[in-house]
Order: sequence, then C-alpha cells, then structure tokens
Amino acid sequence: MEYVSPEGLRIDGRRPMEMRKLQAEIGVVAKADGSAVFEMGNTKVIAAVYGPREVQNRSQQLNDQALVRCEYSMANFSTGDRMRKPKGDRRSTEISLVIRQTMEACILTQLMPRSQIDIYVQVLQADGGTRSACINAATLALADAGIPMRDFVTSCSAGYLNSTPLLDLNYVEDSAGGPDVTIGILPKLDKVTLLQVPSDRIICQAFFMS
Amino acid sequence: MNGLSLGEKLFVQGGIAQDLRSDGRKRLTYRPIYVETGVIPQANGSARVRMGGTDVIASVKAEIGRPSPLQPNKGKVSIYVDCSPTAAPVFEGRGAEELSTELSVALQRCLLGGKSGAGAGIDLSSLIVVEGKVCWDLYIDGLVVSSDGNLLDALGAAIKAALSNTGIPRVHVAAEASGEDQPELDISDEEFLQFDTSEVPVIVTLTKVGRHYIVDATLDEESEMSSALSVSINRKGLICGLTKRGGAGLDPSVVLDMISVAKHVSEQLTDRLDSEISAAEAVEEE
Amino acid sequence: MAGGASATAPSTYSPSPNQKKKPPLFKDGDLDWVRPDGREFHQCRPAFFRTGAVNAAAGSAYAEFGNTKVIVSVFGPRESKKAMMYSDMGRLNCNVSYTTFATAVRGQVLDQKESSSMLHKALEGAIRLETFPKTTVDVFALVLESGGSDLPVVISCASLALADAGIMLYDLVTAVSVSCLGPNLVIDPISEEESYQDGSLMITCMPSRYEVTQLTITGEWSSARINEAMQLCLDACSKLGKVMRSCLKEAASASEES
Amino acid sequence: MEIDRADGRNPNQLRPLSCSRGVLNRAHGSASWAQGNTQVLAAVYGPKAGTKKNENPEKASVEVIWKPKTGQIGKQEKEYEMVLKRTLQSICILTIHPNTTTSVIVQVVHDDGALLPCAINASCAALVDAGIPLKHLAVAICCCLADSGLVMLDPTKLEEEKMKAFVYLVLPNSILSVLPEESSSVKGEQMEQGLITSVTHGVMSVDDYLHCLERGRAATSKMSDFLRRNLQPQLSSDSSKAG
Amino acid sequence: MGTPNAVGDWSSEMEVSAFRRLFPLRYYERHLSESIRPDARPLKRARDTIVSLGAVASSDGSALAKIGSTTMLAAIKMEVMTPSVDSPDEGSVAVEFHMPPICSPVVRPGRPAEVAPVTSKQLFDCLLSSGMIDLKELSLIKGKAAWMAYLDIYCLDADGALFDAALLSAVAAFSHLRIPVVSLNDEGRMVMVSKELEGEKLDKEPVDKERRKLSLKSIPFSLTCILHKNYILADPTFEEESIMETFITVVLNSSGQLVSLYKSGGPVLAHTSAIQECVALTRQRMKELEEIIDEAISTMEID
Repeated sequence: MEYVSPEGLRIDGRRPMEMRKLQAEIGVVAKADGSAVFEMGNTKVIAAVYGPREVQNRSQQLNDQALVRCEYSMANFSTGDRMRKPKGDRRSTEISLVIRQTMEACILTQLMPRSQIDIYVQVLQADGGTRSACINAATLALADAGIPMRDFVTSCSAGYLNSTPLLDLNYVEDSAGGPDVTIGILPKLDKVTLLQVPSDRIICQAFFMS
Repeated sequence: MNGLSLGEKLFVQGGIAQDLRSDGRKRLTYRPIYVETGVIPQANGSARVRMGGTDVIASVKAEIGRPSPLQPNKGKVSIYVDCSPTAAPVFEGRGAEELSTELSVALQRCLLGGKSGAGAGIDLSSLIVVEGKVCWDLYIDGLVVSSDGNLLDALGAAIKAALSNTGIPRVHVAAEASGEDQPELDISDEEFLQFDTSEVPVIVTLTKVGRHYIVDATLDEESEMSSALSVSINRKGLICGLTKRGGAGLDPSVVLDMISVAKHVSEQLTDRLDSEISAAEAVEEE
Repeated sequence: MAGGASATAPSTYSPSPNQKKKPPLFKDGDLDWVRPDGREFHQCRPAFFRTGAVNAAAGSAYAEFGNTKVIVSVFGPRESKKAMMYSDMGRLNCNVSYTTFATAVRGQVLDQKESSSMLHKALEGAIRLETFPKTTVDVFALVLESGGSDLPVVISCASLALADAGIMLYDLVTAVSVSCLGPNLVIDPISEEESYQDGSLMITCMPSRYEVTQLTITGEWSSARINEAMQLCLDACSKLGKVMRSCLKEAASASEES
Repeated sequence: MEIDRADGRNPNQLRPLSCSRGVLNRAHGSASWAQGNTQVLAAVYGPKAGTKKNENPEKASVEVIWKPKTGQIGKQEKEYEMVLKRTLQSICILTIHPNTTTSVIVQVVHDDGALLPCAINASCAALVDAGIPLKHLAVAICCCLADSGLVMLDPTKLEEEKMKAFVYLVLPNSILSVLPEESSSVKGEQMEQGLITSVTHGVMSVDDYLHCLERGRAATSKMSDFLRRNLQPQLSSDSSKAG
Repeated sequence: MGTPNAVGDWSSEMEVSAFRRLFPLRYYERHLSESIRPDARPLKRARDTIVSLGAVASSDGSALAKIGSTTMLAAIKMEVMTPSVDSPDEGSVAVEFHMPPICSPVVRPGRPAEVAPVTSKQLFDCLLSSGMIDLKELSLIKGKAAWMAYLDIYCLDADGALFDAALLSAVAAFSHLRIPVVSLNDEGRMVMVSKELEGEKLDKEPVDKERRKLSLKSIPFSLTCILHKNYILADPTFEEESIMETFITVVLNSSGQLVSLYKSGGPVLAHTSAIQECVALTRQRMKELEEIIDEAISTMEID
C-alpha cells in the first residue's frame, strides 16, 4: 500500500512532517481538581486530575514524596469496532504505567510528601497516537490542577513508511507495520523523558533524524 | 459518598423545603441542558449532553447480526453504561461496576419495553433486514465523563439525541437465499435511514428529600435523598418504565403522586429536549 | 488417568422439544384465554414457606410457589469482610445465585448481579441497620428451580430468613409481580407467561406499614393501569404477609414446645 | 506369577532414586526428587509472617502451590494440592511458629507415573532443607495392582494406565522422631506402621488393599534409608560450617 | 465427674455451652470416654438419613439426601454429544459439586470453596470406577450421538461428612434417572419426542420406545470416620470435623469391593486394625443405605 503519494502527500492529505490539527480545552470536568480535553485530529482524550489529597491506601504512602497514580481506560465506542474489554487488560496496564512514569518524572513530587495525585485518562476516540495524546492531556490537566511541575511534557509519535519519516501517525499508518517511536520531551529543559520503540519493528538509524 | 457537613446538609434540606435550592432553582426546574450531536464520528450516531456539572456521551453503533429465534422479526438493542474514573476517583478499577450496572439496567428497563417488545421506545421491527436471518444489532454505549447528579436523566437524554443523530446504512439484499444460507448483503455507504425518535421516552427522576420531591438533583442533593423514582414517559404521556432507588419505603399514594408529577414535568422536558436536539443537528450540519 | 476424561468436556446440546413452532401463549382478542396452569388472572399460586431450612446459617427459609423453589440463608451479624471503614450503621450484603438445573436448558445465564442488587434495595429499607454497627449481615439466596416470579419469591423468602435469624426488622417485606399480557393483568406469573409479557410491574412492600420499598415497571402503561396493578399487588402482598407471619408463629411455638 | 515389566524390574523393585537439595538459590529450602523419569522440584518459602484468613492463628499454616508441567491447573492438580497440603501439615510441628505461613511450591518437571508420591518425597526433602521443624519424615510410594492380583511398586505412567487399580501411600519414618518414646507406639503397633495418607484409584478387594499396604511398608523402609542417607552428609557439612 | 486438671478447676463454675466453646477438645474427650457423643449418638452410629427422589422437576433425574442436617440436592440433566473417537459407543458423565454460599458460613460469594473441585473429582472417580454405570447404556447412535449426563450436586446445608451425603445423593439421582425419548431430525440433531405427539405418526422412529432407566450395578456407598486417639467416630458433624482433624473415608460398592480408601494427612496415623474397623463400619452402613435407597425407590413407584 502507498502511504505517501508521489506528490509527497499522506493518506489524510498531510505532508510527512505535518502534525494533525491540535485542539485543547481545560476545566472540562466540574468535580475534578484539574482536567483537560486534548484532540489530535480524530484522536480525542480526556484527562482528570484529583489531588494532591490524602493517601487512600495507607500502605502505599511515601514519606518523602507524593504518590502518583494513573489509570488509562478506553471508551467502548472509541475504536472502529465496538469492543467490550474488561478493564485492566495488559495494554491498558502498560499504558497506565508509561503515563505514570512520564508524569511522575516531571511533577515535583518531593514538595508534596505523604499525599496522592490521581491521573485518570479516558480515551473517547482512538485514531493513532493515543499514548501521546494522553500524555499531553495529562500535562494540561496537571497544570490546570496547579500541581508544581519541572516543565511541561509534550509527546508525539513518528514512524517510517515508504522510505519517508512521518510525523504524528494516524491509525492506518500506525497499523501499517512500519517502525514507529513515541517521544516525550521537556521542551524548556530540552530533555527526553520518554522514548518507546516497539521491539517487533526494525528501525533504521536515519529514522532518528526526525 | 459526598461528605457534607451538618450545616451544609441543613442548607440543602432547608432550601428544598422553601422551594429555593442552593443554585437558585425551584424544586421542579431543570438545569440548562446543552446538547451536542455527532461528537463521535466513528459511531453511527452520537451525542453529548451536559446539565450543569454532569457531562455524558452516548454513542450508537449498528452491526449486522442474526435475530433471535424467539423474535425473528425484530432487531436487537443492547444498552451499556460505563462510568469513567475521570468523573470521580471512586470509579477507578472495578469501583464503577455497581453504578454502571444499575444505570444500564435502569436504562434498559426505561427504553426497551417489555419482554415481548411492547412499549419499546425504539421500534425494533424497523431494524430487521431479512426476517429470521439478518437484522441490525444496535449497541448503545453511554459514558459518564463528569458527574454532578441526575445521571440517569442525562443518559436518557443523550441516548435520545444520539438515536435521532443515527443513520443506519441502507442494505440491499442481493438475492433471496434459500434454506439455511445467509443472504448476500450489499451495505450502502451513501444512503442512510434515519430513526424515528418521536416515540423514545424521556426519563424524569424525582428525588425525595424530606417531604418534597425535586427534579434534576445535584450530587449534594442526591446525598440527602431518602428515595428516588425514575420514570420514563413518552410523548403520549404513557409510562414506559420505572425504577425506584433508595431503600426507604414510600406510601403507595405518594408513589402515584410522584408519577403524576413526573408526567407533568416530562411534557416540558420533552419539548425542551426536542428543540435542543434539532438546534444541535442544525449546528452540526453547518 | 481416570480424571482426564472430564477435563476436556465435548460440546453438548440439549435436545430441543421438537421443531414445530409453538403457538403463541396469548393471541390478541382471545377472550376465553386461560392461564397455562388454570389459575384465574388475579389468583396467586399457593405459597409454601418454612423457616430453619439450613442449620449452618443463623437464619434461613425455604419458599415454594408452584415450580419456583428458593432457599435463603442469613449469616451474621458478623465481622465485615474487607477492612472497611468504621460505620455506625450495619451493612447488608446480598447475593442471588441459580443452580445449573434451575432453568429448562442447563446453565442458562441469568442476570444474578441485577437480582442481587434488587434484593438489596428491597430489603435495606426494612432492616434496622443501626442495631448492628460495624458488622455485616449476609443474605444469600439460591434459586433451586426457576418457575417464574423468581425475584419476588426470593425477596419474600429473604425477609422471612432475616426474621428467623433474629435480625431487627421494621416489618416483613413481601413482593409480588404482575404481568401485562395484552389487555389482561395476571398476577404472580409463571416463566412461560413472563417470556411473553408486554410489561411487568413488581412491588415489594412492608404490609403492616403499608409502604413500598421497591417498585419496578417495564413496558408501556397508563396511569390508571399502574394504579390498578399496584392495588392488585398490594392486596396480594398483605395476604402473603399473613401467610409468612403464621409461618413464623408456627416455628416459634414449635420451638417453645420442644 | 512373574509379569515382565517393560523396564525389566521385578515387581518389588523401585526405579532408581535421586535427590538433590538446595537446588534453588532464592528459596529457603528446595529439593529435586526423581524416581526414574518422574521428576519433581519443590521449593519452600517461610515461615512467613501471618496466616491466610480463616486459618487458626495459634498454629502455623502450610500452603501448597502445584505447578503442572504445562497448561492450567485443573481438578486433578487441585486434589494433589489438597492431599499434599494435608500430608505436610500432619508432619510439620505447627505449634512452634504460630501465625506463620510456609509456602511449598511444587513444579512438575516430568511425569512418568507415581507423580504424587514423588511430589510428597520432594516436598519432604525441601522442608528439611528449609529447616522447618518436623515431627518425622514421611515417605510416599505408589503400589499398583494388576488384574491377576499381583502388586507392583513404583509404576511408570504406562503401567499405571494398564493396571486395574493403584494406591498412593504415605508412611512415617520415625526413627529420628523428636516425639517422646512412649508415644511412638500405639497399642503395640509401631509408629512407622501407621498410615499418614492413602489415596486409591480403581476397584480392588479389601484384602488386595491390605496386601498393597504391606508391600508398601516394606518398600518405604528402603526409601527411608535412602532419604536419610541423602540428608545426613549435608547436615554434617552444615553443622561444620556453622561451627 | 470432673477429673482434677487445669481445666477441671474452672469447669465446675462454667456453663456447659461456654466450656464447649472454650475447650472443645476436652469437652469432646470427656464425652468419648463415656462412649457417647454430644448429640447422644454412640461413637460408631451414623446420623439419621433421608433420601427422597424427584426433588427437581426440571431435571431428568434428581434426589435430595440428608444425613443429619447435611443436605445435598443432586440433579441430572441429559444432553446430547458426539462421542469420542476412542469410544464411539459410549456416553459420558460429568460431575460438578457446588458449595453455594447458603450452605455454610465459611463460603462467601465469589470465592468458591477450596474443597468443591476436589470433591467433584473424587465423586467422579468413585462413580465411574465403581462400575455402577455402564457407559454403553448412554449411547444413542454409535459414533454419532451419545448422552452426556451432567450431574450437579448442590450442598444446601453443610454439617460434616459432605462426601458421604454427596455420593448418596448422586447415587440416588442416578437411580431416579429416566432417559428422555428422542429421535433424529433432518438436520442430524436429536429432538425430544413430546408427549402430545406420541400418539401421532412420527416422521422418524425414536431411538428408544419409552423413557429408559439405567441398570445400576455395584453401587458405591461411603462412610467417613474420624480417628482420634484410639477412638473411631463414624459420620462426623461439622463441629467434630473442625476439632478432630483426622478423617478416613472408605467407599465400598455393593459387590463388596473397595472403591476408594481416602485419608489425607491428619495428626493421627491409621493402623491396619483401624483401617479394618473402618471398612467393617462401612459394610454395616452400606446395608443401611441400600435399604434407604430401595425404600425411596419403592415409595416413588407407588406414587
């Protein structure tokens, strides 16, 4: 299949280095301490942050820093095929962990010892790049909640198809089987906090140029 | 659930007794309702409904299926509600299961009619493609994104809006297959059938606090309820389903009175919802 | 090894009762229609109750309405299961399950979760939860045979079991349902009637206090019809209450004698 | 009366035994036990603080986890788990470490008949390796009954399938028992004559069963010797290390 | 009659029920020394046993068995399966033993009792290896269709000796079993021949002419005994089982053969003399149980 036309346009009409349309809104969940909707093209996620608050499960309490928790869930209608998956399948658990680790690294947890911050991410629509969208939404929600952070985390994915590096893959491009990478960076500090490369795909070095 | 102080409790109760609730509403006034349709492009129909701090999304997906042998001339509809942990931390993990099932069951009771299919808000026989062999299965999914009370009414409204937004592809049956074979189908990408949603009932929940009942209770008000009655009423004023919540007993005459109040309220609500839905549809088409 | 054979059970099916289509139970306009078991429309099945069916439990009851047979055991008040927070009110925990042979086809899935939550909601208003703070009362029901109106029978039987266990109640809880079949309202429907019903109404109430603890309606109803059906149910509930009360009295006098 | 066994053994002959202890680094005690091709690995963790709910807080509890060679745990394995647990509970001195749990994890390496007895022997050796206080050792054996009434010991899988019945027996090995002298005999019957566990499969006459029991007893004394010999050198080397 | 010991000092001032709870073992041992049990039974007597057949109308065979207050409800449902290639002319039996939360304070919903799957397997082994059922009788059409008998046993009240009661109810359910009359339809599936149609002409001959019974041979019966010191207590209650922890279950079939001798651990070792005594007790018990079952069958046939 051709993912990049001879004119250099992608399936959805973008240039290889072009992002999808970004849209964000904060304060969407009334009862949450911080919340945000983040859209990247058709991918749409909601993040809500509760905390810092008292640690619910005493045995998990940390005395020198805040406890950061994260739960990722997908709405039944978020994918093309209707799915009924039980909560807490392997993929969700893995993404929850990735988001938690990424956000934990940028929150100034040592300022809030013996407290707990919960990040809930709900995918409303999935069209590739849900990981990145979740991280971006979580960042906005944390900022909305006024939680002290080192820097914003921004995340985006990229892939390599038809000998062309492509930025911000959609679902069709993501499932094409080419190599892809998800990167999260702290832009002001100019540091990478997240770098994920699925191991089943081969990557060539040129790819990292993106 | 919602920890209120004694003072706050008295404030909520007192306000209701004096017909001036803490957000300035009267007992039988709804919060403003915002409807947005077509929010999930991948679904056949979808809508988002907001009432104050309550925010829900409903989506309708249609899939080709086989009718049940008991009712060969009817399609199937299933309703499932999920509560996102974004709405409240207690919904984390399996925490939402109980509430989700309760809401799903209540919605099924209110929208799907009796066992024989009588009184269903959705005309199941319109979902049949080939009798006994092919029908549409409608999957209605509700998602609670943010919760500030009165979830059932909001979900009912969202489902009504999503259904009126739903287009089901026209199916051409290639050739009448004989015997046991499934007929070949050609599902159109362009032609869609619109649903008739005038029969879809609205749900009105009356929450009893003290001696009075209120509509569209917020989370704070719900925490003070002794019991609540959710009545689903269609345009003809017929009751299509009823669910009681809360353990406290009610005198049968009070039940009947609540039903008649709900009926009265439903007339206004139906009109308001219909105009909101058509307004939202107009926005979407622009 | 001998056990190996049972490990991989082959797929089986229950032989269906002949392919010929069953005539519908009720045809519109059929005025001489009689109920499958010959009852009148407003006649309940004979109710049989017995307390003390399970010795291992703190209280228990067995109920039999026609083919519907249930056992309910009550345990406690006892220590709450999980490390729950302090509560000055007692907790009620309900569970309803079915035997695999309860239905005509083996292991047909019935919504046990919903029944459990309905049982909880029907009973909680009648129990004086404040009399056993920090502890839990478990009410477990097993439907031995499902012959229609299962949930109402379970609820009535459970309140009897609670009384047998000596849990403080405001009143017994009795439950009755009616089915709407065309123009007729039939009380205490059997499974066959339930599967053809156009609508149903179930009331659980405390007969002496004349209070409704739980009410569900499905199908399309006019207010007048709801009124009629509720009256029908409430009458039946108060009669059922008397039967249950006399069952308790009998058990009490029997235990005094021995 | 002679029946040829596929591996040329005579009916009373056991397959070669082998046992090595301390095979796992992380476990508090471990042992690998093989009877011919049947091999089981047992690991012991504990005593760990706390018991599972509903257990007696005044006694230690033993927990057994059975890991089959492949696949999921089924009813058969559940039964093995329960028999093993009850058997081990009866040889451990549970009152020494009240309110603790000792976990025994049994991994089947290969099943070629007499699996449960092999697992019991492995667990017993692993408990010794972990230093869990025991009343006495236990030795397990499988006796097989042919249609002719002939009793064969320690069958292979093939033999197990061919036989009309078989019996798993667990008997104590009490010579090193820590119990006081007089309690080791009951009504003149020696303690090592008493049966800890018996599990049977298939139909047999009562006399056949008693016959099996007799043969089993005779064979276990040989196995006890093996077990003890196997445990002793390490014990002495342990004590020399400690000294 | 208090013997002077540490407990004896208090026992004079203590109520019997309190003593029973605080020092259960001593309470029992005092009874045992007088050769009587707290429920007034001699040591080697089983509790009153009742069997009634046909308790579940919706099943093909069912029975309720009560030993003391231990209650078991067993029901068999017959379904059709394709027989396995190895045994094309044999049907099959599946046994499931359930302990629903109603039966005992120990079982909670969502956490099935540990013993349930083990008891299921032991029941299955005993029923099949005893030779009670000839699986060939469950065949319908060789290689094509055979019966699968699903036997579900529910424990309604757990008060000790669960296995004995479960086995008794299972045996009784099989003796009550009537195999439904079926015929093969055009699609190769078996369908029921309903009563109304029996008079009419059938398109296909039914496989059997009438509802058939299974011929049961060598029926297994069991007895569980507690070994405590030198005492043997037959048919223990739940209380006895939780105080004295060594049980031995003997299963004999009606041809006098040993189907199972099960003892798993326990602080008391079983010596040959004790084993022989348990077997003898089971023999006696078997006679009682055979009579009870025969009586249940005959009362059913009169009805």
